[in-house]
This record gives sequence, C-alpha cells and structure tokens, in this order.
Amino acid sequence: MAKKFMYLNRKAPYGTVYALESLEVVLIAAAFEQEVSLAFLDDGVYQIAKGQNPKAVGMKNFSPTYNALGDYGITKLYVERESLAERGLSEEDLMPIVYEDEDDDYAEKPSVQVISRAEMAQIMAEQDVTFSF
Amino acid sequence: MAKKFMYLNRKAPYGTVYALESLEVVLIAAAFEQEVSLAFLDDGVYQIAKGQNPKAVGMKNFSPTYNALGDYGITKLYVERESLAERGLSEEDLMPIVYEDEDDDYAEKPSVQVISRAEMAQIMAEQDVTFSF
Amino acid sequence: MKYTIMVNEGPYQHQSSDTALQFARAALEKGHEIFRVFFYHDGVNNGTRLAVPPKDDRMLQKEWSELAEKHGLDLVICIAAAQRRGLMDASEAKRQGLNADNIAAGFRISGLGQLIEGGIESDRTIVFGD
Amino acid sequence: MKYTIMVNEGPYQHQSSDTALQFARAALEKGHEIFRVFFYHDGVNNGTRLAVPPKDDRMLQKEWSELAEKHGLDLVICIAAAQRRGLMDASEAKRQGLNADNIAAGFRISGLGQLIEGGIESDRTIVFGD
Amino acid sequence: MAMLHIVNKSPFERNTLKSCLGHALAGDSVLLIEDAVIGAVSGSSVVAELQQAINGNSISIYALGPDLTARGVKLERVLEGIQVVDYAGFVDLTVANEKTQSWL
Amino acid sequence: MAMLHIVNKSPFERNTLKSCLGHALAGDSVLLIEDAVIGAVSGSSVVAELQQAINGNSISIYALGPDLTARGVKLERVLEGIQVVDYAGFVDLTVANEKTQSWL
Repeated sequence: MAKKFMYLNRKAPYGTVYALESLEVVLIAAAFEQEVSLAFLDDGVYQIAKGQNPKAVGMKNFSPTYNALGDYGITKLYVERESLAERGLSEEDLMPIVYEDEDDDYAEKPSVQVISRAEMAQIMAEQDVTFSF
Repeated sequence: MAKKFMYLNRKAPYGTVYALESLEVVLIAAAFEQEVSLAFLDDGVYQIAKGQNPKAVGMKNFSPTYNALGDYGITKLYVERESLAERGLSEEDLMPIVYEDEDDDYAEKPSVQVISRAEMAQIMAEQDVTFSF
Repeated sequence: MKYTIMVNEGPYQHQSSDTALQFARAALEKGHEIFRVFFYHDGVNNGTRLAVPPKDDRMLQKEWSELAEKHGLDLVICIAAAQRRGLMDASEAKRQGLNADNIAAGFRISGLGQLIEGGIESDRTIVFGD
Repeated sequence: MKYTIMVNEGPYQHQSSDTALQFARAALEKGHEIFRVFFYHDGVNNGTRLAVPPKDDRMLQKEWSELAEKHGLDLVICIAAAQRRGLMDASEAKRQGLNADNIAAGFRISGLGQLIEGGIESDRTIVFGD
Repeated sequence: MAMLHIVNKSPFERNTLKSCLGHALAGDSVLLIEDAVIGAVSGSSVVAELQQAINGNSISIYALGPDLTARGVKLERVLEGIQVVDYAGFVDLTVANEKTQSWL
Repeated sequence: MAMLHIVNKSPFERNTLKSCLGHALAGDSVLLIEDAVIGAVSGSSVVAELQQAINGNSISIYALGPDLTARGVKLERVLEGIQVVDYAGFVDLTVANEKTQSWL
C-alpha cells in the first residue's frame, strides 16, 4: 500500500542549501510508487517565488526544476496563505507551476494550491511520513 | 594601543557548539594585551546559567571555565537584564563569577554585571572589534 | 517498532547528531529495530574518520561507528551531499581521481533512494536537524 | 583598508562562505588589502580538497584556493575546530597517526591566536556565519 | 492518528514553536528538545502560548529532561502542565503517536 | 564612531533583526544580507519596525541587491527608505562605518 510522503519546506532558498537538497530528494522520491506532496510555509514560500536569479550571488537557479515536477507525477504543492501574507506576498508572486492531467485529456492544471493554515494542518495530519529540511 | 574586543554570545549552550568555541577564543584572547569583554544577551544568557549538567546528553560541562576567566584577566561579563526577564530568569540564576582585583588588595569582586539593553547598546558602540558566534 | 532516522547536520556544530545517537541507543535498549540511519546535508560529515576531538570530549563519528558495529546498524551517507562537502570512500575517491578518502568504519555511501526506502519500510521516520 | 574576514560555516549548507567570498572579491577589486581569512567552527570545512560538487554548480573550496593564489591571501583554518571535524593537513595527520589528509591548496592550519592577531592588525574585522 | 511534533529550537530565537503550535491538532503531542527546552521555563514570555496549547487546544507538551538539566534548568522550574521525559520516554512518545513531524 | 550592523537571517524566522534594532544607535547603519533581505519587502509584517528604525531612530537601512534578486524580489518591491547596494556598496559601507557587528 502506498504511503503518503510530505516534504516540508519552511526556509528561504539560497541562504541555506535545504531548498535545493529538498528538491533533490523529491526528484528521487518520484521514482517510488508513493503519494508525494510538498508543503511550503513560513519562509519556504520563497522557494517557488517567481523571477529568482541568483547569478550575482554565484549560485545556480534551480527554481525551473519545480516546473518539471508535473512530468515526474508530483502535482501537489501546498502553499500557506498566511505565510504569504505575513511576507507581503500573494499568489501572483509564485511561479505558475502546472501539470498535464492524464485522466482529463491531458488538460493543463495548476500544481500549486494556496490554502489556509487550518487546511495545511489537516493535510499534515493525513501524512504517513514527513521529511523536514 | 590596545583595542577593545567584544565577544558577542546570543545562543544557548549545548544546542550548538558556538558557546564552547567562543569560550575557546576568549581563553586565547587573554594572552594578547587587549581589552576584552563578553556580552551575553538573548539566549546567550544561558551560557553562564548556574547548575549546568550536560552528562545525560553526552557532553562535557564547560561552564566551570567561566569561573577561571578572572585568572586570565578577563573580568567584564555583561549580561542583559531584558534578556533574562524574557526567559523567566534573574541574576540569581547565573553563576557567581568573580575575580581578585590586584589594584584593591586582591579583593574578590563580581565579574558579571547585569545591565539594561540601553547600556548594552552603549558598550557595543565603544568596541573596536566584535566577534560574533 | 522499526525506525529510520535522518540526520541533517554535522557533528558538534549542532546537537542533532548527539540527539539522534541518544535516541537510537534508547530505541535499541527498548528492543526496537533501526532499519537505517540516513545522513543528509551536512550530516554526511558525521562519517569522517579524520576527526581528533579533545581527549575530554566525545568523538561522535566514532560513537556512530561503534553503535553500528555492536547492533549491525546500516549507516548510509547520501552520495550527492557527500560529494558537495568532501566526504569520500575509497572507490568513489578513485573514480573521481582523488588521492585520499576519509570515510569512517561502519558508514557506506549510497543514493537518496535509500532514504525513501527507509520511509517506506519503517514504522516511524524521525528527522534530526538544525 | 586592511580587512580580516571570519567564516563560521561550511560550504553550501549556509550562504556565509559564498557571501564572504563575494565580499573578499569586491574588497580586492576596490584595492583594499585582506590581511587574513580565518575559518572557524564548521567554516574549517571550506578547506577540503575532496569535494566534487555537480558540474553545473560552484565549487567553493576551489574558489577560495584560486582567490588565495591570485591575491596571495592568507587562508587560516583553526586547528582546534579542524580536529573536531576531521580537516587535516599532512603533518597533523601524521602526528595523529591518521592515514590520510584532506586540506586544499592555499589553506593552512594554525591556532586561534591568528584570529586575534587579525583583529588587532586590521582596520576592519567582518564575521560571516549562520 | 495523533502526531508527535518535535521542536528543537529556542522559541525566543526562532519561529518554529509558534509555527508548530499553529498547526498541531487536538490530541497531538509536542516534544521540546535541545535548545527548545528553555521555552518550558515558568515565567518566560512564551508561557501564555504554551498554556493556550495545553488548556485551550488539548495539546500535550513534553520537554526532554536531559536537555533541561544540561542547561541548568531545575525540573521544579518547568511550567506546570508540561511533562518531562528522558530519551526512553522520547522513544515511547514515537510509539504512542502514529507519526512524527520535526519543525526544523 | 558609527557602526555597521549586519543581519543575515529572515526576520520572520529569527529574532536577530529585532535584537539588532534594539541595540543600534542613531547614526548607525543596518545592512540586510542573505535571507534577511526578505524583511525589506513592502507590505510585510516587519515594515513598521523598519520604518520606526529609519524615521524614529535615525538608523539607515540597506539591503544587498544580489540577495534580493536571487530570491525573486524586484527592487520596486523594496520598502521606501531602504537603500539597495551591491557587494561593492557593502565594502563601501564597511569603510564609511568605523566598525561592524554581525548579528548571528
């Protein structure tokens, strides 16, 4: 029976390596037949912010990889609304990450779901395994 | 001309190595003819808390070394009152660290001075070099 | 109960390696099984054999090696994280053209799939980090 | 201006090594002098030569080595912090009876007095950390 | 389906305890370990948040004894309603709760 | 004798910016680098604290441009009154101020 795996992302990208190395785990996780979701809350919401460009800090821009997650069958990216608001951000500041739904004639659908803190808490409670970074 | 060096300690001991390795620098610093002071604020106030015993977490109790600082000529340990209060602590929760004043017939005097945030800010402003951990 | 333990930080700098070690010992004493300990991020630095801490301090890297030997633990170091940080076993060092390796006894280097497998196969997965 | 730079964290895990490197480059470009870069705490891990990061990523350890060679920088690794964490040069490894070392070109291992001396001799001392 | 939340950082330094308490559900447990244990001291500025979690939201709060002792916190200084456990008790909590979530 | 305070952590995650602003004196400068730059975004919950520092306490606030750009923060989103500098500007700030203090 498939387990529910959540990848919990609470830290901004580039200041620490956690965002990048979390994404590396997610890509590997896609090869296993499990239910995968990603949670972005607190500063973690910046991991999928639009327009990232770390060239001047000397780092690689790994944010385009989030756009490829749909091809790996990873289509559940939960973002907490309260975390966005606290930081002066809104859904428009996030990358428009989508996937093609093979059960719906490959219609393009959004992978990012902005949800409330209370909804996030419920989703967390449904998981079997949570990896924190 | 001697410079004023401040060692800025803002983190609790044992959860990270900074408190221990900060103390290791201070002991070396004593050999140089400079004016040395230590600042304990925020969680750093726990570094000189009474009754530390990390045996059950598998670590060495390095807190007795603070008592020896006077022998190294390090006699200025500034502790921020507001940081103590926020954590439910008072001066009585700190180790009674003292030194012998050679200019006053070796009278035993307290090394720890509990001061206000405003006083701490003034002391910080007087330093030439501040090492943060 | 069957456990997988993930360690995200290196020895000394943060307490996470100490806490993971104490947790592992307590679980084993209670008769639980540890399926795997997976070292990720700076956690890979727990696997060096070149550390020489002061005589009056613990040597975390060695404590992991000894616990692994005593209980047959599977200590896995993530290869991608290890390569970034300079933790090498003999075969990987040779493959990379490096003239030295530094892995300690009882640790092995492998891929991130080992972490996912740990999550699947274990009753509980516990993460220790910064 | 004469600078001493202190780096408290290892490569990759935290941005502090990157920021210190960018700051050092900018200071040198403006004609300032860097008296010393002192690596403390996990910062010692910047001095390994065994890292092999992905081809499309930066290799911080090598960037420090190259900057040191180009500008004659003095890159000093704290010996006490290095021994805890397994960063060794050839002579120290030999003295400790270890069969390998892992220090990169351009780095040297020395004592904490080097940090204090940096603070005394420099016009500005800047600390980069977690 | 209760969850054990693990918090390891001081609530005076980081936002992890606050974020954890904002997501823990009734019946869940929160274990304070490492530097987080200094949040368990009575009289501190986070007492109200912890009491609200315990009494208002039916969350059980635990603190790791060895970490309290390391930092010089006497057990009688721990806020009433917080239960102190050792490493064996930590293991028991991971058995009693079906899953764990670390707030790093 | 002005001081350059350097803050490198997000004010939503850690207490370093708050602690720094509690100790900076009139005429001092505060430079936000690394993850701290996300505190400079207008509309965030720390705006009032920063405005009080700038207008009330005569503290100059700077943010490192490369770190803003890395995290996708457009410069027009930076709170009015905060000055954006690059690494060369960072160096200049350490020259203009007689000493620096990092809030780690």
